[in-house]
Amino acid sequence: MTRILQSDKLDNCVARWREAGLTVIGPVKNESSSSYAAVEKAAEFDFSLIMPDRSIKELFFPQTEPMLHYTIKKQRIDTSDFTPPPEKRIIFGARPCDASGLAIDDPLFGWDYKDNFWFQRRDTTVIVTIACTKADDFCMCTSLKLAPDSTKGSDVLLRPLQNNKGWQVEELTDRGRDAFNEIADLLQDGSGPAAPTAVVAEKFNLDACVAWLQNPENFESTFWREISMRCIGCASCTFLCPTCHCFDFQDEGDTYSGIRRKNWDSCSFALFTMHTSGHNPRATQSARWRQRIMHKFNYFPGKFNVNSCSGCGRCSRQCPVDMGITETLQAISTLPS
Amino acid sequence: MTIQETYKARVKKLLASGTVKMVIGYKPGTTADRRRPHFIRTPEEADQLVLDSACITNLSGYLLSEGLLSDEKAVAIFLKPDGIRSINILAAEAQLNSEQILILGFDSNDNQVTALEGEKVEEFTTLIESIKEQAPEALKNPLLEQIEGMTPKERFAFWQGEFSRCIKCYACRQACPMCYCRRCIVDCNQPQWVNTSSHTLGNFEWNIVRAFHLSGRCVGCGNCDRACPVNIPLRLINAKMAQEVLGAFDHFSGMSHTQEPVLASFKKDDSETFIL
Amino acid sequence: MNEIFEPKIVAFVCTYCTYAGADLAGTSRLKYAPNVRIVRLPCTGRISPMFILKALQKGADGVLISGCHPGDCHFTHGNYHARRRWMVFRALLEFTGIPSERVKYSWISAAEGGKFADLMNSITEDIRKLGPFDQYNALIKETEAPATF
Amino acid sequence: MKIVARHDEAPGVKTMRVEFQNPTDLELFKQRYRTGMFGLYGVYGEGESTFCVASPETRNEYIEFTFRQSGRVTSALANADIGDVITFRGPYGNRFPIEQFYGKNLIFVSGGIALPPTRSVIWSCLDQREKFGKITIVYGARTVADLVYKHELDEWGKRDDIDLVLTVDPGGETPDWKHRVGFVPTVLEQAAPSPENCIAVICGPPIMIKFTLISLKKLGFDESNVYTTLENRMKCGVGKCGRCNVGSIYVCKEGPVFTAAEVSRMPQADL
Repeated sequence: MTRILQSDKLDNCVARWREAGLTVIGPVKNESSSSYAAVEKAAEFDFSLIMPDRSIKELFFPQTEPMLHYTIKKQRIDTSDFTPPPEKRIIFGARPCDASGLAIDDPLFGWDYKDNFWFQRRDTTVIVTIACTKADDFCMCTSLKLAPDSTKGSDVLLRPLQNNKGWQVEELTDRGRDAFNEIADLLQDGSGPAAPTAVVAEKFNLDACVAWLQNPENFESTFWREISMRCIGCASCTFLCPTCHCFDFQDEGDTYSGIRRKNWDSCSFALFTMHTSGHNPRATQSARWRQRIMHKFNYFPGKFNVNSCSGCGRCSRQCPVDMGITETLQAISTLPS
Repeated sequence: MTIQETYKARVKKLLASGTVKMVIGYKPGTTADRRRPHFIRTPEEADQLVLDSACITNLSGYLLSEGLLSDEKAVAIFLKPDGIRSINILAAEAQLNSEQILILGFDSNDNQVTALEGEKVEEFTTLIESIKEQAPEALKNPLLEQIEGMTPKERFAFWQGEFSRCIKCYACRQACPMCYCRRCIVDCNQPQWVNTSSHTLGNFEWNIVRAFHLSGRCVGCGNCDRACPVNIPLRLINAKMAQEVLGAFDHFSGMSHTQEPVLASFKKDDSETFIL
Repeated sequence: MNEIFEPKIVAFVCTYCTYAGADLAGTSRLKYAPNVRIVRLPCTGRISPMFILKALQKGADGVLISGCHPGDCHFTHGNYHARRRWMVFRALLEFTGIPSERVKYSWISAAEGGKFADLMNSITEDIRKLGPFDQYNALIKETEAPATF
Repeated sequence: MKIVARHDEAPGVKTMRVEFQNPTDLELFKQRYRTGMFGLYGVYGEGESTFCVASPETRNEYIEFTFRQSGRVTSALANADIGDVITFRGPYGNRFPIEQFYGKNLIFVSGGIALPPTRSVIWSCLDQREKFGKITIVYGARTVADLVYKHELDEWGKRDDIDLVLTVDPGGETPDWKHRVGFVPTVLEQAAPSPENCIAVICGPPIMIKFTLISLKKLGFDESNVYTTLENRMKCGVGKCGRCNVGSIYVCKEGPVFTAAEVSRMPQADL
């Protein structure tokens, strides 16, 4: 039987979860920018956003994170590791594309060496996704074989009611069930009609694109230079992307003590691959853009069997020069494979 | 004929006659209000050209794309007055030869696009002089004045709040026509002056350094401000510095292609009231 | 709570004038506040604003930049260039909320040992009154803290 | 790890020998380390840099590594002295399948600062010399001064069970240079090793590898008998951070040792 969470009960839910020791996080907009942030009251949520400017990634893989602290003394060096905060969290109102982005990155952080910084956060976070009822010109989840109501990566999926006064609750995992048992008495039995999910037009034929990308002959196609000519080489697409996961280590400190940090890094920076000798395997911006597309739709699925793109469209939405995955793959769809 | 059509015809002519090897302009973007940079190399490609009030990006940074100007062939580029000023600065700082640049000037006011007379950068001097005269008024901004009215503590808190959002994607730097350094100061690590991590301290330092490097050079095109994915009001800090150099040294950036950079020149009687 | 706040002040000075002035202060047995750490550079023209930021980053409560009087520069006009740079950088720091009381500029010649000693005392006193740079220190603290999310 | 010896090889190039301070770490290293693997050497406060382990698996009581001083980390390493402590993370990556080389002739080709990875294979083989056939080493550098491991080159030159061919680029020779002058691929072709029952191990700057592969092909070598190591820029060493990617390969995980056949399947423009 379906249960309903009414909007006016949400504030009670937030309070109840907070009492239970959970940090409640959700889409929040301030004057100029939006992100997933911690809230104290339900009124702080803004569910009217298509999606927050910044992806959910930063809650699991922060832009900068201390890894270890060192102190250097005479004849000895002491180090102590940082660990992610142990607090349990609930993210209420994630978008399905953001939630799937996390699921996409799980195998990457899990293969070979299991990255505790990622998985401890994954294990202590409940993700409550709200299906999208509206989309904009940049949304492209359907082109990635996902949907505005995908359940991938979510613990609970909520479908907005047609009357806009609540959500149908669809519990998907034990973790999600536990979190909603906490507030079981605030839920109602029964099911109102759900609002229709957003219509997201299919923007390109993924299979055709992947086939083109997999053809080694196309690696040095002039297409890459043409499509990336206006790329200015910033990292806003990669940093806002819910699945881009490249990082860098930086030591900050002096010869007595300091901290080694893990920072986001981006394949679109020229220095990303630069060798000591000055040789740069990806010396041009077009080679770097090609790497990004190839990595997402050819290399990553070759290794982990899933495309490294969840179709949120942030790369195109926020690009200073209106580039992005959509445009590139649309252009590829029209090329003969 | 609309201005767009006039320019389209002119672009086709320029390319067909071989006067220029490329025209940098605008074409339609993903949504109705977006325009994309468009690199036109054949008359046919000019069909996509758009020129309207949504064309706001300053395209001059593309002139420094590696190899573009090295063959000494001419390139035409659509520029608003701020873009023309950035050409002057780039020429003054020896980053390009302004002889190679053919300017297709335009300006837009109240959704109306007007053409600007002239092709070579020198021909716009009178225009830029009139902009300079209006600058003290034009640089005014209510939020800027509000910040100036704050106590240092409040100002610090204001910028701390803004900079805490920075993700160090360097879109501001990459979008800026004036940020052409082969190796930016944040990428230099011996020593590492600025923290590359994007904690608030690192962000604070980065944004101060960038604002300083743009002092007296920024033309106020707003590329950085629009590029910022987290909407930090970068334009304010640059406008403030522009006001400062205008007031202190009567320097208005991009006046001519021979203008001395403000921080690479001096007058013996520069103000020094603050020096003990 | 009666502990007196001892500010840490970094002075970037040119070797030809201010450093010689500091030397003179020393050889003249002038006593001045021990809160100042002097970094000697060839010329004020070499003092990049980066140095000021680095000093703040490492927890300085105040910064002093000092060199030859205009016209006295060993390299003829290094200090003229520096003067412009300071003017602009000072405005920038003020606009971003780093109080100008914390970053001071001065001309001290090789003969002005007395001025050097007096200035060190007065700057130390001024910054002691201001107290530690709490806002900046909070940012520094934040970099050492574990992730909150 | 503690630095127990350091040696200047060439201008800006140093070799360090480091020993584990903790016996359990040493045991782990002995269990895991095989010739060809690399590690991340670091100095706290500066960062980490990736170099191969230049000492062979047959001498796994210590680690030797050779590097050129050029950036922040390598400068800090270069300034470290005997007795100083540096960090080591590893060993990571795959290995040279040395037991598959048993009974075969070997030719080592390397250039400049790329001798260290080859050197660890050379010593692995020399320490069990009887298991291999003829061993030829072709090594070149830009100038005589840029040759690394000069003392070992002397030693190898004196041994009669090694055929050592040294060369420097034209213009890099000194008046008393007795060996060859010319680029490595050319000298290799002159030396003309027989591809019969022979394994080639090559390492050098990308441009040298490119032309050496062409030369080896000319000499009749099969791509699957040619081994090389791809020393890409790395940060994490565990297949996450993304910068060592060449095509779908994480060089730090699936490399750095590849056969020329594997390399030829990678996107050439991204090498």
